[in-house]
Amino acid sequence: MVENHDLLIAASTIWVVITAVLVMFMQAGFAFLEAGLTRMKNAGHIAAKNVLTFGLCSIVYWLVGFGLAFGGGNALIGTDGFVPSTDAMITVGQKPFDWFSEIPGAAAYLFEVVFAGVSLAIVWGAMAERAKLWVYFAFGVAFTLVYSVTSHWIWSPHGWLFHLGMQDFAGSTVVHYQGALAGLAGALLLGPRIGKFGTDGRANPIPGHNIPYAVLGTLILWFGWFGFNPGSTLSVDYGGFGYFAYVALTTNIAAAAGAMGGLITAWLVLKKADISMMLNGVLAALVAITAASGFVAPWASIVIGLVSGVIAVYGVIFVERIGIDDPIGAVAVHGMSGVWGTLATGLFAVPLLAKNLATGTGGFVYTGSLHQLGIQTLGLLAVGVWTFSASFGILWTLNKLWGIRVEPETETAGLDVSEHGMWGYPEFYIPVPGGYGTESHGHLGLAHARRTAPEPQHAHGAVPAPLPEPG
Amino acid sequence: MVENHDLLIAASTIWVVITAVLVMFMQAGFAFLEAGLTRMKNAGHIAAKNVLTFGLCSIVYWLVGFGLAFGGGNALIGTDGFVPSTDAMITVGQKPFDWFSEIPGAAAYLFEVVFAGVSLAIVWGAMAERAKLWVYFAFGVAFTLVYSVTSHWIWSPHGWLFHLGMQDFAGSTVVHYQGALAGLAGALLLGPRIGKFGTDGRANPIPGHNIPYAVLGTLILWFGWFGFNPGSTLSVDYGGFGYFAYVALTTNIAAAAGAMGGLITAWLVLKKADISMMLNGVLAALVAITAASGFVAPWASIVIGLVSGVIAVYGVIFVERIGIDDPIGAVAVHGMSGVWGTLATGLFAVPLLAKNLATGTGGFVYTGSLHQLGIQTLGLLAVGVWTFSASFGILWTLNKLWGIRVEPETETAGLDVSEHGMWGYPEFYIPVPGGYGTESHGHLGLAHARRTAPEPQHAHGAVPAPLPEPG
Amino acid sequence: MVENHDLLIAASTIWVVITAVLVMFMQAGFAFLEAGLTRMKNAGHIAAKNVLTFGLCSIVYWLVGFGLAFGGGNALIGTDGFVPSTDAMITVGQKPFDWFSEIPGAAAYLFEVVFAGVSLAIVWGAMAERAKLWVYFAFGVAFTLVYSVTSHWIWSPHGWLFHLGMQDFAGSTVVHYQGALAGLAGALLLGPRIGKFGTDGRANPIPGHNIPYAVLGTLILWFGWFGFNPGSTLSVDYGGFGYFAYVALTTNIAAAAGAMGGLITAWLVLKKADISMMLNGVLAALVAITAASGFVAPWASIVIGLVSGVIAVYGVIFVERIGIDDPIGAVAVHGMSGVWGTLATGLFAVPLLAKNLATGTGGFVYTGSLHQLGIQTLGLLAVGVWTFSASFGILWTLNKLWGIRVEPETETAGLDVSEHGMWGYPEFYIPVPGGYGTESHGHLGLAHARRTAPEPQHAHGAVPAPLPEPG
Amino acid sequence: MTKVEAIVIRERVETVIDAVEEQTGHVGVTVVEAIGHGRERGVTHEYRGRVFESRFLPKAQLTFVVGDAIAEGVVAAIVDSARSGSESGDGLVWTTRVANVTHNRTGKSLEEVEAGG
Amino acid sequence: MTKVEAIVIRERVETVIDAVEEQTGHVGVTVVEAIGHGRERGVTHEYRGRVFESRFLPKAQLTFVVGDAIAEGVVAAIVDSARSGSESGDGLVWTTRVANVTHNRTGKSLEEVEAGG
Amino acid sequence: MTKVEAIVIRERVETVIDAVEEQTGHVGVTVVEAIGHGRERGVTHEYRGRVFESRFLPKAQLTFVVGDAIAEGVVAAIVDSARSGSESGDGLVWTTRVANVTHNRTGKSLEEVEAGG
Ligand SMILES: Nc1ncnc2c1ncn2[C@@H]1O[C@H](COP(=O)(O)OP(=O)(O)O)[C@@H](O)[C@H]1O
Ligand SMILES: Nc1ncnc2c1ncn2[C@@H]1O[C@H](COP(=O)(O)OP(=O)(O)O)[C@@H](O)[C@H]1O
Ligand SMILES: Nc1ncnc2c1ncn2[C@@H]1O[C@H](COP(=O)(O)OP(=O)(O)O)[C@@H](O)[C@H]1O
Repeated sequence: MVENHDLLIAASTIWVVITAVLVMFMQAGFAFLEAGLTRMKNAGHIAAKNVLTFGLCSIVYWLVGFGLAFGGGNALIGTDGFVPSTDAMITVGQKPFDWFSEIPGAAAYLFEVVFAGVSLAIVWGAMAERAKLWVYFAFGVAFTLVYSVTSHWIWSPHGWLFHLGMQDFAGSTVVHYQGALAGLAGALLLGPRIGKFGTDGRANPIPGHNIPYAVLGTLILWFGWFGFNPGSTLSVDYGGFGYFAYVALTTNIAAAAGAMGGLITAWLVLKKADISMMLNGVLAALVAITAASGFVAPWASIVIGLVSGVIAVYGVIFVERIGIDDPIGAVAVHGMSGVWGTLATGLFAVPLLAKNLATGTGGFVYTGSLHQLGIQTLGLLAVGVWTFSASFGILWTLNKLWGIRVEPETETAGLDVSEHGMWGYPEFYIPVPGGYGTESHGHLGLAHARRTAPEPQHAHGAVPAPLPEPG
Repeated sequence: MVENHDLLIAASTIWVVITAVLVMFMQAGFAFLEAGLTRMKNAGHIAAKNVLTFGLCSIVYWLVGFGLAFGGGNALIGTDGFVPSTDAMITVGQKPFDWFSEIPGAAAYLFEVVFAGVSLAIVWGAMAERAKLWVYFAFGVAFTLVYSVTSHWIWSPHGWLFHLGMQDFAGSTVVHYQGALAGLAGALLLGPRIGKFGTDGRANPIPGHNIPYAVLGTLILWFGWFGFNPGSTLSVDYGGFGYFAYVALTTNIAAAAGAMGGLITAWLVLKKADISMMLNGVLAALVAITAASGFVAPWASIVIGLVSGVIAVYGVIFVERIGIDDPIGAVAVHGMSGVWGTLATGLFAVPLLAKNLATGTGGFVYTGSLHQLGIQTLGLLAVGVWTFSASFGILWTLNKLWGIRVEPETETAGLDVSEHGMWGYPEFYIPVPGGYGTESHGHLGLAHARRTAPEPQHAHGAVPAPLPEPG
Repeated sequence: MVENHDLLIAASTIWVVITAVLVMFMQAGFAFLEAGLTRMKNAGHIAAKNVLTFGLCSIVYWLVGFGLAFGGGNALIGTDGFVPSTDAMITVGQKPFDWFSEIPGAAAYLFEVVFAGVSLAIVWGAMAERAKLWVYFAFGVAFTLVYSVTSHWIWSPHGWLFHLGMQDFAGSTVVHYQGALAGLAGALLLGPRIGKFGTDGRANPIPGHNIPYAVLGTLILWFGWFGFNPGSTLSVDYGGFGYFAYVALTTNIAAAAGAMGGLITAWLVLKKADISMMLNGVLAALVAITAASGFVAPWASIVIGLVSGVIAVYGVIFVERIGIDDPIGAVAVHGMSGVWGTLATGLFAVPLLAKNLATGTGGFVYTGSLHQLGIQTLGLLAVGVWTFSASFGILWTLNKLWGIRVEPETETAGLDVSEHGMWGYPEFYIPVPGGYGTESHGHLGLAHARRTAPEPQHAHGAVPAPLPEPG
Repeated sequence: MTKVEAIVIRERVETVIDAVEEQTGHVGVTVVEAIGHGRERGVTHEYRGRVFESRFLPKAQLTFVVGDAIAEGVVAAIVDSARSGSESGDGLVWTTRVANVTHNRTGKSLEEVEAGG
Repeated sequence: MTKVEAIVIRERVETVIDAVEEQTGHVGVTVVEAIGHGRERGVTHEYRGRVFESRFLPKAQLTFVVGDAIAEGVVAAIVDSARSGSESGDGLVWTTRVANVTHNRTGKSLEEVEAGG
Repeated sequence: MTKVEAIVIRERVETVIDAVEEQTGHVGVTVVEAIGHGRERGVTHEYRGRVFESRFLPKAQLTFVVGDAIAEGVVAAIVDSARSGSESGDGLVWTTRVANVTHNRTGKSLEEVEAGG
């Protein structure tokens, strides 16, 4: 006879595993967003590093990260649940992972590791096109640990910010702001790409090589975010049965407003409906609503999204203006907008929803009190100091010891051929047996082609001449 | 203690939210299908417009569309539930959205808005490569409202076609046929792209620039369609517990038959196994099965799919033959095949299934009665008149007032650079710092490369020469 | 009043349908992995064939495959359930598909057909860039039948290997090893691509044309594999309620270890961090963990994954060394690693988990007994003999009768233009009205562009000159 | 023989070739994609609020190897047909005497081949 | 010195360069992708039931700047090695006298450089 | 007039054009992407453990049609500005007399046009 509790576990586990899988797919989103917004000569490397870093992170998080973050412990750090056993992973609500009361440990691991992977993916956006390959390994491990500590503070029931009632539903601070802080440290230490700033210090545009890739990446991320935020209920009944659907709604309209905000701001301010800015607007909005998604009203989601779109455009320009080369705008999109989302929650949190979620209190616009806003600010400061200084310190040391930036000729030739031995689009660069440039074709000669296009009837009968193969 | 009803809500909400998310991802499918079947110089624009229009639609639908469609009201239009509150979105089965009895309002909004987004995405396919950017905003808003009214007629329990028992399980008529009607109006008003028809009136082929994109788009759409049709049960028990699995089955074999139908028809009729026609066949079949998926037997799904494949090929050629330039074949695939699917349901609906779904009656082949077919036809006529005239009227007015088509030089230069300031593939068009054409490479010189490939052993030891960087 | 059993069916059907949909999406993964690792001139064909073969397979599997595999019958073959009726598809746990006790027949069909589709997709990887189009139809049908027989042996409760307790949780043997065996037969009969081996017999590199595609394909496959393995519980309670989450965990860390194993092996052995090898490592690991995912401990998953990464690199080189041209490494990744995964299960199966799953016994490292390993080996031998000889025999006959390889000029010109009449990237090859090479641009002239980039302020005001359109 | 080289805008490649054939009967040309810089101004592009420009515009370079007798006629045909009416960018034509003009397929001199030898 | 220009099919680029080096010892060539139109017919393509064709076929244009003494030999080497046996499309070779041939790296005349000066 | 042709490394295209303009005042050039083979060695690439190499390196071919008077000056300007300091690959310059230099847009001889005629 099936118990209701078993069915509750079944439903919650379905929900958490499926949403975790959606979040895992965000790696493809970052791969294509970043590859699209960088140059052809680095396309393979940029896309592939997401496989590398997510792979690395999955192992490290299983070994220590999950324990550091959710394995019991004190207010600062988890001290149990390292290298979890089969048993700890198949049981539900058992120590040290008793915090996850309706899903097996394995589902909790899966959901949390894909979040760590997203945070790590963000880091590299700001460091794109000039970091050495081994740095992905070294800093990938280090950042996963830094991240796990912070997530313990805010998401573990033992964490000190958790106790203070910080509201970060799905991680504007934990995931996005943190990733951006590390990326900023990296961008500062690496310096700008060759040619990014002219001798006169003026910024040069280095357009990404494939806007459709960037669009695909953004839509995959939007898609994945329906796992990211709604899945953070970690069960089917947190906030009420089916409450996660509401989280999906706020997420969607915020993203929509971000697209509008980014595109219109670019149109008005830059006098051009810059596509990359619209995409950044969508992502900035998704980043901002991440903390707020469970707490705010639909109208507030729109406000949060619109403002994020504006932040994306001005933020990207500002970061460039102060001489930082952030190829895909990670600092603006994940950092500034992450801060905005965390604070916006303190402004717009609906008291009833905060109560349903048993996290913090209503926001300023409802309560007139700055209490929650203060806690949000404190959280931002604490994480800012810890993550930035830790990341900067580690990267600074690695840089001093072995240098984290590639040689100029490596950078100029491109990371694909230099670090991996082969371009991302070989046939555009080199002779490939039977490859592009060796077939019989040529793409000039338009008018003629147009003038003599024969009748379709004709066409149907026609068997096209096999292209001549001399010799 | 967990109630069974709570678990039913939990399961239904999981199902509806997940399927809604799959449908949302169809935007990426349209983006890549359309970008793949149009030209390089417009690739960024074509892909990005889906982000723009889905964003716009999400906001408008939350403001008014959802209320117009499902907010109580009369036989023609919904009159309640505009700008829905947090409360209306978190409660289950409450007015005005009491029609959704097993899921929260938020889940219902989410599922319905992604459908509106798909319908809107279809519109632009037929208008691709020549419409002004602001038209996406203006007509995007207008069409979302037109769409909401029609969906009220057919899907709201208050709608007049709903009362007549029209069978449109997931929207061959509501979503696809409607989108195609608006697209047709747009294509007529815009006129063909420069160079599409020669001075002699003959059609010239304008091949899409990236067939792999079109394949990816089609597979994403196929994937998303498993949300589109099965999700339309809007619960886990409509038609019986787990009945949605059957809907997924009919959807899959119809799509499969469409691939066969399209490819084989192209092979026989055009004497070429044209890939784009196979893809159109898949989509035409998915469009047709959309209305029928809950009502027909597996064998009928195959028939519906095969016929759709044939419709796709002849439809595309026919539309072109009468002088309409529909770059991706939206009129044939979504319009003609949408009509076919709606009628086919009237032919092949299994009485038992119609009964289980409490919608209409069995189809002609089972009952020998033309009753259901008549209702389907009536629905098609009503929607055809309303949506085409409304869309044509609105676009005609916009055109008269400000002109909806870009200038010839804008069109020739491409929408990416003209409307957005930058190409979709910048490095193929312009000098990018450190970009393509500035590295050291060249792709001629095959034979040599072949002749001197050294031994692998050799290879392993070899450190490739860093590419020379003069100066 | 809702029964708990209904809810169990609802939950199980949600789970199985969603995971089936994830597996279906793996077709897009194969399409892009394979298109990315082959040449531009074949890109459309390679991507599109997955639509073709999955479509074909879906029909054939509905007609006969599903019955052969799971329709009752004897130890060798299913003898019932061909062309299943609507009734057989909507009922739960009824003959002939009573083996699926918690989901409707339709859900079972859907889950099993996408597996058949994956196995078929694997076949073509090894045969890429030189097989005739009709071969996809002919051998597609044949292989679907061969596959169905084998899956009956191992997965049907009537099958002889099932009775022996062979452990192949999700199909390292059934799906991957089988696909590779057929692919190997094809590669042998087709012979290497023109130019693959020099006159001196040395192998030439034929790099794939698009590494980002290959990365996307790999990430889609990783994503889809969360349907492949966890979905194979075929219910929410097989192995315990929510046990499927544990299967997802082992899958993920194995894949992660495979990425590390492949990349590091390539780096050490080939002296280059070859991206394609890292991707092959991920896939090899996913292939290997497929049999083991339900049976092994997390630490064992890491071991299995790491070893798979090594197998991928050496396997690919070995296959090439013995003169077989396998463009995407299917034989190594799906064949060798499939064997490894099947054997590894016999080594590392945890007794408790084997007991929970009521399949076979604990592995050698726990029990010290070679019993399970022996059964795994027997299964591999039986399948190896049956599938290889059947596939080779069928392809050999087709080859003798009509020839399965395209003409040299067809191969040299590329399959896109020869078999389908149009290239996958037309604008790079031919004059397209308004297409690439006809606009006003040019990508040399870097320094200048850099030197004169004006002030941003400037920029904002600037309206870019519409590109001059002479005439 | 004489080699006639012409720089023309890409839109005119086919037109020029047709004009040459019609007015002089000459068939045979080799075309190369080129970019050019002259009296004409270049193009401007924008990305994320930054502007940059290129001084180059796309052109095509045509090479006709023709009999000395018709060289002048070929030049005239090109100049007329290359003129686009736009205020700049139409390019140039010039001629050079060339020797040893040999036809690869036959190994004969091109003159013989064209004389149908 | 003498400039030898050749239009050949792309498949023969390497073969021709090797032939020149073997038969005359000359090293140094510049290659440009070209498309050509001559006696040979073009290619046809189809898309969604429509056919169109291009009169052009891909070629490569080779430029060798050589000493006057070996010019004839270079021409001969090219003509032989460029012949593919197909019934059309093998292209041409011709020569022109050129002056002031200067070597950028050394600033000396190419003759001196090749003389190893 | 005189045609000055130069083979230079791609990184120097703009520099050379500027040098010519500064030192001789000449404006007007056509550029073609080329690949070259000379004294310099090519590049090596690896994929899945296999190595292969190309003898070619990317270059650009510049064509200046100039007045005979300044031809030598143009050559000198190019040679100086094309020198990159690397130990190989900087290319060549040479000149040829050309006739009938006609300006497509005006139909006049280029000399007249440049004389502002
Ligand atoms: N002196 C020259 N040498 C070589 N090419 C030239 C010269 N002058 C012009 N060109 C070519 O002709 C093209 C058109 O020249 P331009 O001066 O822009 O047009 P117009 O003379 O009609 O105003 C240039 O882009 C360049 O390719
Ligand atoms: N008179 C010419 N001037 C310039 N290029 C020519 C001329 N004749 C032929 N060519 C070049 O040679 C190529 C082959 O010429 P074609 O006549 O097709 O071959 P064949 O002479 O062997 O039949 C052409 O595509 C074109 O590029
Ligand atoms: N004799 C020649 N004829 C034509 N092009 C040449 C000749 N010699 C050199 N080149 C061109 O000049 C480029 C540089 O020549 P190379 O000999 O490599 O440089 P360097 O002479 O400075 O060592 C070559 O890649 C080729 O494009």
